[in-house]
Amino acid sequence: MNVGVVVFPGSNCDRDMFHVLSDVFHMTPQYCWHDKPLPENLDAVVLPGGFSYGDRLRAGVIAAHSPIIQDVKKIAEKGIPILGVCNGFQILVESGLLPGVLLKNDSLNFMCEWTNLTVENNKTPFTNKFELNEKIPIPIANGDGRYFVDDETLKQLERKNQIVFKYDQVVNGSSNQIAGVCNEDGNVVGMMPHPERAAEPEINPHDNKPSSLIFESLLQKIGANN
Amino acid sequence: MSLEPHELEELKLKIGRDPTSTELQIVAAEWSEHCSYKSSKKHLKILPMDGPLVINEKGYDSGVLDVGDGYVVTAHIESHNHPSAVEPYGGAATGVGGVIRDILSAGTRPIALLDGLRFGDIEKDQHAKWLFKNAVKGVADYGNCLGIPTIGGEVEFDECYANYAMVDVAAIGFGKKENLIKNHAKKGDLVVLMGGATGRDGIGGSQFASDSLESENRSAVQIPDPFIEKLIIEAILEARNEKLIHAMKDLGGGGLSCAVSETADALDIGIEMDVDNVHTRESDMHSDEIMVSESQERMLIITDSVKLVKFQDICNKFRIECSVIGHVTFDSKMHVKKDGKTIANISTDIVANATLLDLPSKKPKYLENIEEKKSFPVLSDYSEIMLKLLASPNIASKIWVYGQYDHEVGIRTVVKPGYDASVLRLDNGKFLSIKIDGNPKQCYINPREGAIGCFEEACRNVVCTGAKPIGMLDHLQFGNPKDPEIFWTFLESLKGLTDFAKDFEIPCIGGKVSLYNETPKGSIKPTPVIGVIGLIDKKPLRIQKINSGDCLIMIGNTKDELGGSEYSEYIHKFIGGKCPAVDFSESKKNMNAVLELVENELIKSAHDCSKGGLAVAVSELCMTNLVGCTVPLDDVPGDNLASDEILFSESHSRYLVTFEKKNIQNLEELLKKHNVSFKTIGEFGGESIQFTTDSKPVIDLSVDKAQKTWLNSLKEMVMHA
Amino acid sequence: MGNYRVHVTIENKPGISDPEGKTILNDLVLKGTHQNVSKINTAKMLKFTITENTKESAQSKVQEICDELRIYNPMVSVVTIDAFDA
Amino acid sequence: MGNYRVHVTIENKPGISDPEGKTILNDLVLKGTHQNVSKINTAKMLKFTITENTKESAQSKVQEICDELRIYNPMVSVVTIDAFDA
Ligand SMILES: Nc1ncnc2c1ncn2[C@@H]1O[C@H](COP(=O)(O)OP(=O)(O)O)[C@@H](O)[C@H]1O
Ligand SMILES: [Mg+2]
Repeated sequence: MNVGVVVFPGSNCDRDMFHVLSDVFHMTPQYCWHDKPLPENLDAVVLPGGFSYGDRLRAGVIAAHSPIIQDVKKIAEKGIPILGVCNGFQILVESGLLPGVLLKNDSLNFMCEWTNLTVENNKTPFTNKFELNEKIPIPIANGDGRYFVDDETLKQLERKNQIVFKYDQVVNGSSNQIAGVCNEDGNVVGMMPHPERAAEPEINPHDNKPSSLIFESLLQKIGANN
Repeated sequence: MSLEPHELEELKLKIGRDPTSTELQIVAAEWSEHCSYKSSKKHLKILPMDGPLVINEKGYDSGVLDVGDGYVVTAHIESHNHPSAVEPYGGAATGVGGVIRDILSAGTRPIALLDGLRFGDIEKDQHAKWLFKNAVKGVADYGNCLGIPTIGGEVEFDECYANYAMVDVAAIGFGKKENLIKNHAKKGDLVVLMGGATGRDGIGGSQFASDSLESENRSAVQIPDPFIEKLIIEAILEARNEKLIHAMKDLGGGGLSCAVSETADALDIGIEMDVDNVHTRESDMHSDEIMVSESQERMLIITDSVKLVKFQDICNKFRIECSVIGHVTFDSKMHVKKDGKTIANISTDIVANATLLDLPSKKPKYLENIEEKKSFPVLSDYSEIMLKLLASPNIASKIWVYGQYDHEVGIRTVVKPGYDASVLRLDNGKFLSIKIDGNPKQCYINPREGAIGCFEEACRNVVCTGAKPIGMLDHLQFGNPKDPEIFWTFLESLKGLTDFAKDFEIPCIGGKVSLYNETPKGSIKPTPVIGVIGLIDKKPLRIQKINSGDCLIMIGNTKDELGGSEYSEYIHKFIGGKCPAVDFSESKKNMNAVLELVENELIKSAHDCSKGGLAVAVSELCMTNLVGCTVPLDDVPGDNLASDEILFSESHSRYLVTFEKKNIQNLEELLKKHNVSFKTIGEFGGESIQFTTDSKPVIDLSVDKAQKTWLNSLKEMVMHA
Repeated sequence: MGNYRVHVTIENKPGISDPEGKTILNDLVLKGTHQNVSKINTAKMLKFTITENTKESAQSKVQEICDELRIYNPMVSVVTIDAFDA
Repeated sequence: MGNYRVHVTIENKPGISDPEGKTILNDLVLKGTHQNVSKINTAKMLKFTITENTKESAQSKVQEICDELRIYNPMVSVVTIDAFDA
């Protein structure tokens, strides 16, 4: 199960993601440096969190112009599962792979805290093992995590079932408390919270099983594909 | 930047001629207090620096501890007080950057940060608020961007820091022992400067840190660039893995002058360099400026010409500039050229070893009667005072601060900020527990006992997680050492720390001295900040939620020690009274007892009693678990104390442990075996925090109300004028 | 060919909230004694130095860069571009 | 009394580095096809709407607010203040 972990200058959750993919869920991750072409044989791609290019200009915008994103776009069209977490989500949004934009949190501050998500769509490659409306205790850590779309796009997202996760409470001012969305085909998913920080009991003070399901969903999906 | 007249004479005598202007600049930077420790070095030698786990190598800027299975932990602490006082955002951020590069220099990956922040009275002083807010943002922006979790720290406000800022940062590193940089060099090796371009920012910074702060008009500010620091970290670690680095040092205070001379001195080599090879930001920089610029995010690397090629490839990959600025010689000289012409050529041991001073000291007058006790009016109800304390800036929850710090990145943080010490998991299955503590109010009243108290408090916090203290970092921050009274307080603190370290066999693995911390109103209070690192071989205490019916035991005696307490100072505006003193044997017994309780999995949580005393410590348990508790004051171990003393005295060596009732017998047996003073003082339940005497409440507060006040107070203070 | 300075000002589209401007206004300015300020909006500015034939071409070149590289996000922001002689 | 718009532009003092501008230039603009850009500096802007008697008093009032509330730190930044009729 080959999973590409895309690394940009300034990515900083790449090693965490790698650890969880390989040591906890026994996949075969490989780092993909931003200025090299994406390897051919990937079953899935993860864009981890961090501060690509120091979040300069706007979080994710400089990374979105990397050559590797062109490759990501190509395999996205083929239906290969792609997950962007935190800065990875911001990059997906800035590159047009996902709708919407991530703005500065309402608090104007970086926020690092645990929160609860509700699963709104259990048809994606990262949520197929969830029940609808299942809860996930999970941490967020971002300064620009306020997901914003205009009303019309919001209606569309709802109609096309593109809202994947919502916060249980008002956390940062996101439109409709959206925490994660997918593309129309459902194979590209972006989320602000960090599942890789919640998948092991040792570091999860609440319950690590729900976050684990995100990775187990992927295993199930790839297993079914192969 | 300049030498004092007698230092200039001494320099002339040592080199037998007049120094060149470049030599003058280099020596002035290196002989500054900040770089040379000239006032403190003689005395620092008393601290015990060795221990079974300590690894000593030449040229390390951080302490190294062997944590077994081929792994090491590194640690260091620094402050950035002067820069933060004029530019809190950049000063705090570059403070984080500097200490991280010390960790990196040893060849270890930085895995955690802790920050200690101190400012004036934010309730009254708008400027203090501005400093605080921006310093927090500086730490957050820098650490978060690097992906190094800030897992703990402390925040304190005291009028002695009016118009000033104390920003201490401790950093922890982790790596394989075999990857430690061995710091060696042979003749012909190349000297490489990598990282950001050298600019005019921060010129004279170390001198600046050694002067008292007279005016805002010092242009020593440094602009933080965490993005380039992140690239440097990854590039260096990659180069380390490829074994491309012979020796390495970060550029800090004194810039190239200090890095080059200290490296050469430590490795017993000479270095010849050309300033024209340094990559600069502005084309018109004078060679002296290049030598003393304190531009951030730079590292000095020694390698050889074969490895250089690979090293440059790595720098290219990360788009970091690097330039070969010189090479290693064997004449033990620091030889600086420009356009092929010598502009400085001077023995490194002269540069790197300023003449150490033995400054006079004298017990300060203010201490004569300061510990005289003052009794405060006895009240029948302390609820209002209690609420006021919970809302006070020093006691209110610091969640507004650590909530802005990514404390989870790296996925090592097992115990997160908000409790006592934070705990990290290591790759060998062990755990590391870390806390920093300071207490200037107590150190002011009794510099010796106060410093010991900080040390013991940090130990206590670490012990509460189940960790055994294995190393200490000290950061000694005082005013002008040339004032004998101030210097006396420095020596007393140092002696106290030494006694405790020796008695408890906790080696000092690193530290820093910061002097000349003077505000427009005079010297700061003595502010030693102590970091303690603890190791857990098996399992850390997994903090469990306290429920109704669970019980509370207090270990340790409460004493008549209100001096320097928040109750005295915040409520009664009284500075003085008896300062809490650590009884070494009681302290040791209590630590061992708590460690065994954790190991035997008999308890749900352990919490130390510190700021605000028993009353605040019990409230914290109630507020974080949203459950009430009733504590009869008559049950609290200690003799013959007034209610306010039992409630608010900040006596050391005290722990609150919570547990399920069914464990009570095992617990009591174990505690008796350890021969500690303890008592079951309460049972959890209900919705209010209650303290009683003769069954009558002296405090009765709704948990809900207390919690809201405690959680939101600091944020309210910062956000609203 | 000459050097031109081109200023790019990026600000929120009307209708998109600006919490930062609001906070500066409410928590800082209005808390003080300055009641006559009725609004604060924040914007970000990039100052380009560019070599072009004319001021007009400098301006249109920078506009092109802004659109192509998404210097601003058209979903939420608008840009104003002003060129000056260097 | 009238309404005035007052623009406050905050930027780093000359000689002080601007890491953000540098990254935008090197990692975004110069990586594309736009080699004729030689420099990018970033600045922050606050746009005030204020009621005052004259444009001049609007301008000096805003300057006063900026200094008093430490909207910028004179150690690192310079401000330019421009007033316009609303
Ligand atoms: N500046 C800070 N940065 C990060 N964490 C902090 C900071 N200040 C306080 N904390 C965290 O808040 C909690 C309480 O801190 P403190 O009141 O200093 O504890 P204690 O009284 O046990 O020393 C700790 O977990 C501490 O690490
Ligand atoms: Mg504590």
